[in-house]
Amino acid sequence: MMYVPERPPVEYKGLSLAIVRLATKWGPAGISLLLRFAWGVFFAAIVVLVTFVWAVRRFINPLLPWFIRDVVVVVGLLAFVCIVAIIGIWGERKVSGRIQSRLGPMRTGAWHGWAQSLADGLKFVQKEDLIPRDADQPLFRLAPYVALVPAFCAYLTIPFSLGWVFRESDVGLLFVLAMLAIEVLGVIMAGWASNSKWSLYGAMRAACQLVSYEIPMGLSLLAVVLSVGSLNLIELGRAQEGGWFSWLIFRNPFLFLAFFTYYIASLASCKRSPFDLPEGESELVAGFHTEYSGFRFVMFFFAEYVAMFAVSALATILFLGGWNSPVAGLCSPLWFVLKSAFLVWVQMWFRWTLPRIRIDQVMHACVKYLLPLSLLLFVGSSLWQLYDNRAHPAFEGFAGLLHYVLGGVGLLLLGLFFAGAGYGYYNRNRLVGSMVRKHLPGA
Amino acid sequence: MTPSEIIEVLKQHDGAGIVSAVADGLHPHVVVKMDRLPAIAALLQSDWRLRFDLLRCISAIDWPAKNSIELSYDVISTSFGHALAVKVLLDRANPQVESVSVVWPAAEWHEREAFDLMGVTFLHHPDLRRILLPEDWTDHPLRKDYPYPVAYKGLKLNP
Amino acid sequence: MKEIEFQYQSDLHQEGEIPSDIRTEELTLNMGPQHPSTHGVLRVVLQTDGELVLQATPYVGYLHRCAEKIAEKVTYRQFTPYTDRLDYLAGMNNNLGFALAVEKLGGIEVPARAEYLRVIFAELNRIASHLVATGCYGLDMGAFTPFVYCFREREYVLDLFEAVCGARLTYSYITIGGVREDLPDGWIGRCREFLDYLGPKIAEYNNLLSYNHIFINRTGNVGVCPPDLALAYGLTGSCLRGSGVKWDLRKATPYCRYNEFDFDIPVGRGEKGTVGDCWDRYFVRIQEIGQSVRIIRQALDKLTEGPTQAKVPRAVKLPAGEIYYEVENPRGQLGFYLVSEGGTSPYRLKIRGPSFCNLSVLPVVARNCLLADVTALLGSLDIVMGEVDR
Amino acid sequence: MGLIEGIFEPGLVVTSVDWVLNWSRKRSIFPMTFGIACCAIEMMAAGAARFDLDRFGAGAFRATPRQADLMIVAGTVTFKMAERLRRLWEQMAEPRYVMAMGACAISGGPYHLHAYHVVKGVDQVVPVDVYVPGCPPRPEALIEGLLRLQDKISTRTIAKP
Repeated sequence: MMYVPERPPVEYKGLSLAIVRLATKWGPAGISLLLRFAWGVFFAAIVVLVTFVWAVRRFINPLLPWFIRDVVVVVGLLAFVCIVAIIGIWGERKVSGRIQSRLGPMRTGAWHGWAQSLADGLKFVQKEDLIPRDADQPLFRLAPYVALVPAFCAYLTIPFSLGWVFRESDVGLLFVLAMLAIEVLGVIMAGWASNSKWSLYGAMRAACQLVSYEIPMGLSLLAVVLSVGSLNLIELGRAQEGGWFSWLIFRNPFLFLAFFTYYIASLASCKRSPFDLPEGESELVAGFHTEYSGFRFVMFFFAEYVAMFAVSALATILFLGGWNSPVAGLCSPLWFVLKSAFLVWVQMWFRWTLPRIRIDQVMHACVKYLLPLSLLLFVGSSLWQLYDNRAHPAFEGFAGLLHYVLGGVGLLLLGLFFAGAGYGYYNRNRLVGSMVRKHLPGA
Repeated sequence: MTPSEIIEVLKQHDGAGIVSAVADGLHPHVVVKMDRLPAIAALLQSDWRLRFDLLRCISAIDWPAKNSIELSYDVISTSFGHALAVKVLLDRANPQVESVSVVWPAAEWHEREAFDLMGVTFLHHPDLRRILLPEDWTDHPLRKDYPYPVAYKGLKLNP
Repeated sequence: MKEIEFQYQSDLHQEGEIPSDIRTEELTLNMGPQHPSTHGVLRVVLQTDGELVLQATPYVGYLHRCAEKIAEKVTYRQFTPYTDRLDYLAGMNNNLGFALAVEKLGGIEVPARAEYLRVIFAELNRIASHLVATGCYGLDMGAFTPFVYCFREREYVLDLFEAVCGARLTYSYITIGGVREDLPDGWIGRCREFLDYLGPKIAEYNNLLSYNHIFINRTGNVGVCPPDLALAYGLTGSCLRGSGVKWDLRKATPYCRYNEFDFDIPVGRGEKGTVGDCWDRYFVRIQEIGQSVRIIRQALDKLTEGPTQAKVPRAVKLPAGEIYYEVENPRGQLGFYLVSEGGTSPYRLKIRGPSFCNLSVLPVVARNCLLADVTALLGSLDIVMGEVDR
Repeated sequence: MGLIEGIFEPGLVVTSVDWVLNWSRKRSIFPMTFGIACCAIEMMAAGAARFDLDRFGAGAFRATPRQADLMIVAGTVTFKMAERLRRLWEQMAEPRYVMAMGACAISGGPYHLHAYHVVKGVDQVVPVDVYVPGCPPRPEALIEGLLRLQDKISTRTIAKP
């Protein structure tokens, strides 16, 4: 029970001693670092070599510009995904702080703690790499990658705007859904490999929840696909050109409801509150990543935020007009990012407002309500599509009218939201209480 | 009912089981014989005039001078609002008494605590283990002659 | 004892459900002592069958701080600070209970102003304690925001305490023979301002948590503790009242002039499920906050001028005798069994912690429920480990 | 950080790297959700609205020791609890810090005399970095302790000693 000194530093012997001595004697820290990560350097060299050979072969190929474009776009996407996760994690803490009449991170970085998630990430890189003795080592190491990499791959076919896409694919939607579905494999892997009962509970909850909610999620999206007639995400975005009223969510009442079923199912598939059972802190200590520390944990964290943005991006493209602005004609990737960020923000809003559902209620909500409803919406939308054409002029007129009514309802909802927010902001002294604001740390 | 009335009722039912009774003062109580305790507890709980349904506390007091351990069962009736204490005196060397957890399940934990801290053994208790102290603790600390341990598993008590 | 109808029944144990070549066994899950929803250092060992908890066995004693032994070694006045640390969310009420027990045994009369001040501070602390209970219950249910809101409101109560005694948590303000200090200038105005502020906030909690559909589904019909079971296991305070038993020591055996005040005893009515479920226990606490506000308002009106401390010698000496005295704490009845041999320190002091008895019902109620229901039940019992282990 | 510590000559590059590494460590101290007794309430209050530990980047309370950097021993450690506490500390990943919050964790506090079941100072069980006195310490004191811990972290270096 008494105090045990910390682990002694690593002893260097033989070749490694020579290398370390050489490196430190020569001074520059960089060389020493490189030598310490000799394995990494070795693999990096192989990768560079292979790429170089490939590039040279491409050089005598007329497709070189495309290759360069691919590399640039992939690097850009990676950077974008990292920024999304970093801003998402920081934003989550700021949003939670503001909802809870706190401030959130303020000190890290000069302005409103903007560098908080950078510091978190860098710290976690420095943490000890812990693998429990009884854990299934290969799976334990593999799981974070299985969770993070597919979530990133989903972005390969998500168009940010016309032409702003890595690969335009005719089955883009299916690809994104498939990639998002792989994440559950990583979660189950993590839970199983940790050899901890809490992790196992988290993994089992994740398995039954994520797999079941795939179905209403897919069905809601299929309703959209049927009404446009394409799985190509670019085509789906193109179908919504022409401003607010041509967004697919306002196309017909079934799609209007399908947006909400999709959004609820996407909350569940991202493990967001109120469906955050797999990592529910007050029940399962930290759920499936209970035994993960350091950078592996960060990867799970990253995967969550990357997936959050991905499902929101899907909702934006399929329902909310994608990169099209509410006013016709001004399409820009900025709109796309803005709308998706809004949906991510709503997810955070939910997270800090609602309690958590119980596991049986999660399944009831899916099987008893969401699944039949989305099936109904799918059938309804198909039937609507069948009659909404020139052959049925009367119905077409009715459909057009309803289309504008729905658009009006959407405008009204948005207006009410902003009105409520503005009312709350202007009366913040009265609503929160002047006693509170007087004592807040930033006041 | 006043304490004296309650004691009257008790004496009518089981006059032989009651050693002595104090009806006035701050802590009205009856001292009962050790072997009559379960019967009297059941009577207190079930008699329609008494209805002592809430067992508040079981306190064990060590009296080395009298060479006995005193158990005091404080009960109250939520229907009538009257309160009483029942006491038993146990042999200090071998304190044993019948458990009343059949009558008041609340007694289960109180009795475990008395066993843990005072070393009273309760017969026919469903689960008589130490409750507060670790399982491998050796003595009963609330006894007046408790020797303070020097260390526990390498941790010194007074460093 | 009545058999309780459980909502969840394990289907797995029925004959023929499981193919005979699959071997199943129960999973033993160790919850605590470090677990976010065990409210301190409680350890619960769960026998589980998947998500279904077959049996929950609590293990306590991780915070056994030997208060009863210490009481025999220190004087009466010296023991007052230790009572603060029993139920550390309701230090004022603990002080009050101990002071009353000593005063009753020693025959000490307390001035009228001190009595009213005691009521005011006991009720303010009840508000603070129930706010923590409410907030932490939200946390157990996975809603973080109510927790922060409740702590925000609690800070104002602590400000009021700080103004009179300088401490935020361990007050030792209510001492033997009265209270330690008189009120500072302007305190009553600040207190009234706080009461005015708190009223609308309770409605806010109700909107945010109590009447939240998810919250009701999580707590209604969960952890049902019928009145006879509650009484049998010695539940007191809001847990007993949540089971529909109208029993409050402030009404039944009034102390500190509680009989002069007009207030109601809220009881569980099974509004969102069965009488005695988690929601009832939770909502009784919310209602008690309102009742405490009522009592404090009346006490502030009745507050008379006069001394706040009876003439008690510095070394309190009690005559030989014994007393068992209980007060209504936020968590239930806190009892002190005080035996004096005529010296300056107690011969024996037995403390009845309400949480100790409230917790003992856990293995009975948490049977055949889901894993998430155990946290719901634990949160609704609102235990404080300092008092369970003493 | 056993990998790169103590092998470099001090210099401009090393101190700059030090600054970045220490900056990230001290700006993101994740405490463990581990309240033992009274002090835990003040710890919760420090995380709540008025005091808001999150301002210093230390508001993300992690329930699992694997992801936590700081164990705030908030309360009286008893003999029964001591081995659990030790195990929790062992489960934490390096670099890890321990803060003894309150008189009980520092020395047994009010329970120093007469208590037969209380560990008189948590430094008998785990190495302590920062002691925060008080019974219980105010949330401001806890924040001060956190800032002192940040100072302590910023003195670490990967250079040769």
